[in-house]
Amino acid sequence: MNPGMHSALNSAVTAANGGMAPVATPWFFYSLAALAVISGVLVITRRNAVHSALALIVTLLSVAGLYLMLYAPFVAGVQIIVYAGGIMVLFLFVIMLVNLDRASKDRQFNRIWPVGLAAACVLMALFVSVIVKGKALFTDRGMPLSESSNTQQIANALYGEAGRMGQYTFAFEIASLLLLVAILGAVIMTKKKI
Amino acid sequence: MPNFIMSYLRSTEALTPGSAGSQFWALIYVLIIFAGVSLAVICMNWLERKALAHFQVRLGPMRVGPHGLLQPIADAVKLMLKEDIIPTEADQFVFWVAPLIGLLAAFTVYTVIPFGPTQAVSDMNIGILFMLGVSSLGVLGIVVAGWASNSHYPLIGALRSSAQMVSYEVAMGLAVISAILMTSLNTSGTGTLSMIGIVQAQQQQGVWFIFKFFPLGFIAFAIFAIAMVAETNRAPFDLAEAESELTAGFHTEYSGLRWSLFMLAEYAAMIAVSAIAVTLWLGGWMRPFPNLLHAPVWEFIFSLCPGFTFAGLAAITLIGTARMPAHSFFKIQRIGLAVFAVLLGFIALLLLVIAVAGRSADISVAARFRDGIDHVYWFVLKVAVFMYMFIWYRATWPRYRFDQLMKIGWKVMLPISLGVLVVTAIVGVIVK
Amino acid sequence: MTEITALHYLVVAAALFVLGVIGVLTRRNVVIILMSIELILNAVNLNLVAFSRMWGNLHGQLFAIFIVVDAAAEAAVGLGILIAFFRNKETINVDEIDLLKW
Amino acid sequence: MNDRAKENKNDLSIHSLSNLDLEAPEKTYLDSNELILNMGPQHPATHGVLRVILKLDGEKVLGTECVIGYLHRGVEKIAENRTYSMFNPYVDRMDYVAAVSNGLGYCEAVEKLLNVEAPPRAKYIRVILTELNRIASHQLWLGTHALDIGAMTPLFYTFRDREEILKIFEKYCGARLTTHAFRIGGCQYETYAGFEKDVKNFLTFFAPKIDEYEALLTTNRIWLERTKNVGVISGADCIALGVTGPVLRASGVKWDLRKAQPYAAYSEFDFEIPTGENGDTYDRYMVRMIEMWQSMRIIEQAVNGLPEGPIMGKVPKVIKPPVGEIYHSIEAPKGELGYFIVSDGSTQPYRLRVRPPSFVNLQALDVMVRGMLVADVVAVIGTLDIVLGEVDR
Repeated sequence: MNPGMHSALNSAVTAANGGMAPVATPWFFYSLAALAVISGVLVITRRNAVHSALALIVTLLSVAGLYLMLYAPFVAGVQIIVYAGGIMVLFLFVIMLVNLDRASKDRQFNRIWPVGLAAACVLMALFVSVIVKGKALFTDRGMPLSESSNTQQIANALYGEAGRMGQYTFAFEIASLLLLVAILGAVIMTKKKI
Repeated sequence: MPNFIMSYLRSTEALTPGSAGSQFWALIYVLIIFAGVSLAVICMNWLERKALAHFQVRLGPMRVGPHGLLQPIADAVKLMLKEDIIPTEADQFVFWVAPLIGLLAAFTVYTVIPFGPTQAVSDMNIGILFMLGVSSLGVLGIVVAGWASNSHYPLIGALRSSAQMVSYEVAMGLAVISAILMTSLNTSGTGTLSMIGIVQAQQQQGVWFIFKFFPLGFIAFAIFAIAMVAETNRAPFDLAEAESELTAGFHTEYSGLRWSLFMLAEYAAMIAVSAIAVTLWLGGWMRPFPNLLHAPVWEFIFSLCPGFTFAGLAAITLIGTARMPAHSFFKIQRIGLAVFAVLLGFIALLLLVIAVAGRSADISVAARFRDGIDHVYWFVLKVAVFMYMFIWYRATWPRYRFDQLMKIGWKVMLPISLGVLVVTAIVGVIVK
Repeated sequence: MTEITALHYLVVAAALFVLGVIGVLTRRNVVIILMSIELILNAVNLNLVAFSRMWGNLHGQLFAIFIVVDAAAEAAVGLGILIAFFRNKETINVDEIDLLKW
Repeated sequence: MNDRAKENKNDLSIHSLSNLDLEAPEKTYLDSNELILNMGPQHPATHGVLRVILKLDGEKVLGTECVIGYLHRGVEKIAENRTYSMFNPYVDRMDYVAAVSNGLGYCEAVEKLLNVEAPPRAKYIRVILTELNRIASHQLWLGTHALDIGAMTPLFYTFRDREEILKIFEKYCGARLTTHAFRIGGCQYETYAGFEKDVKNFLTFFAPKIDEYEALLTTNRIWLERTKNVGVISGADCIALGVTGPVLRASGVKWDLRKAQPYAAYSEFDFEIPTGENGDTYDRYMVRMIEMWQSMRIIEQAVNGLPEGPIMGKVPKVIKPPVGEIYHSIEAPKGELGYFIVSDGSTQPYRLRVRPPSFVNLQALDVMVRGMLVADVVAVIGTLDIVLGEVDR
């Protein structure tokens, strides 16, 4: 360890706290967005549920990349751990449990699919009109977020800081209750004999 | 030289290339790490076979090169040339893509592993979260491989290993959180998730987290050390590829290059989780006692360690050369081993020269270079200890049964890690 | 190339949302419908995080985290119901799940 | 065999070979998602070419079916076409890891039929070699059993030490594995110079090695968890199934033919018969480990008291036993090894039937593994200590 280490360390800490130029470029955004949308299309069109799940994983990871571009690294990390690492494994597990070759040979779309598609098209028209008409609304309004203290800020909002309750502490506890109920529900639902 | 190369080198701030925004150097680091990890996997392969053989009173590979030194290369060539069989009933695309998922997950985590304060691709703000998340993606590769093989043994292996990895991730994550909690025990009260920040926190607090609040840090470390063996599907938790039960588990149907990708991913994941353990509890790149023995003379003595390590290896190799049987059959092997010894000796000499040169001029390039070598050396040394432990476990212990494994994961490790987390928090508040 | 603003993210999110809605409304396989719901939730999350960036505060990101929690709960319960259902009816097609009892 | 198989005798498909209700997997169903898993004949843990059809619920074993015969060579039929002496080497090929025991059983059976007796020195040599062979067989069992449960290292340790025994065999009769050490009426070879010293050296060499094995396994937590209460079988069940050997003794039945019906020179030695209590895999492991110690005790006594004298009894040049039948059984390492010989007065047996311990013990597999997990099947196959050469003959 060199003697200059401590000073170098302090400077590293200060540099990390200050803002720094993002490496991401528009090109990065477009490729991630394209990946997300294309694999989103694959999710809803594949015959085989495992292929759909793999496509969904790609979507989730590219959305995580988009979060990183939006200076939300913690949300990106949560997205990778909870979605890609947790929920998708659960999905794959269930697909294997109910693995029916029949399901992939069956008719894939329900009988009222034209109605559903039409409804979705109406929804899309709504979105398009909102985006086209309200273009001017969606420009940056506030201070740019600091990427490096993102986790601390989220922690402060969730758990409170300096002895005060955070704005979201109560919601956080309710969320834990929700998870508990979900765990119980899932166990009761799947267990053959309790 | 162009500015985009030199600006990073000239910058006085100690930053990783990713944090400094130098894409060129980030890419160089990525390549170096990729090559280094591949080389480490090759070395690990050789070491595992030799060490396991010596545990088991046999010699291990002896024919390909002196003491089987070239065996991993021969194996790699064999595996690449081998026919790559895809079963007819398999899901072709998924079968093809599964090893790549595992490999991708195993190698992506290396972007945030700090081999030194600046020797990392990037210092991510969510480093440890990113590492846990990405390494947990490896399970997808295994599940999907087992499913795509469309065969019973791989399917059972895949289900076993996914259940195992998901359950041990919980205990692992809680152990990691208790280490992260320790990073916040400073004056400002803010912790960090950044891998480099965690090591620096240990530096500031003057103690490796394994010794912090003894035995709390040690228990958390032990839980992580157990969970990481389960996480990488190694003995005694190698149920996913339990040879005597499931022939080869999830990769039963794989062969050739694709199989070797699984092996590469497994070993890369082993190194990665060991690196997490080293970073979180064993002071990362720090040498022993940086705050007690910080006199320049100690600096110098410790900076000689890498050189002397290589010198020792060279000496062992020379002894091996001398002890080769005097038969003409061994002539080529003897020459090869001698060349290897000379190579090691040359590296040792180079490292010693750098160490000595770094001493005389404090802020020179040599000093920077010497520090870099020191950091990487101590980090790799600590990781190597873990790698050896992996081999040792494999030689010593029988395999757990699936229900026992689950019982340990959920009923023993999880409560203990939760308890350690709570007690660490309480002690942290009291101490503060 | 132009700079990426919140609008760009909204377009991506809208596309993902519509894809999810199409999946929910047209597919028969319950597993894929659940995945489509995840797509919808992701689109919403992307919107929230984009707005969080736009306004320069963290509320959007916090909401996104809560939605991830919700998605986890939804997936667990949804897949639990699916397994319970599959055990009884041996089908995972929604249009065969049209009785309120079995 | 079920009805379908009876209709079509040539149908060798999985359905015809099995008593299990194999129709079930046709309707995959979560409550009864039975999975038929074919373990073997090419499987690392089936000790040869055993095929076990497992009916699984997830990983839980609902039933098993052993398919044997992949190594069938018709040993019993061959016996009908060979003279008594000519058939002697064939028995070595049955339980090839305990060839000496096989030879001993056969020679003693024919001797009984001929009504001759081997001289005392021959009997002592037989005891020494048989007990050495018992140790070798138990070593091989330990190595493979531990390997099945996932401990690699004991395999290499046991093979290293087994080598010493095989060296003694090689020096004695020129063969290491299929020794053909004994002849009808005694032994063909006198002991070589230094035989006693070699055997004594082996005893002193081997005692610490057993401790080495035990240090790796006996108190190992994982080993205990993997073997305690795994593959439990009661003494009554053992007797009902005809299970013998260490498996029977581990279930608490003190039955060893060396004590119950002493043959060779066993009545002259002092040794204990270890028994277990629970009849689980761990007890069988302990019983075999103690048996190795007891074998060493017997060998020590036999070597120290090796009498002088001839090694061959009075046997006619052409062996033509009188008309009659005989059943003679010995305690082979794996259990009761019996030979039933019917003589029609000619030079060849009219009928020869072997009661192989492995074959009978294998029947206990289903009883032991029902309700256990797949990993336990592997452990139980290991603990039964079967040799497929003997099961299939």
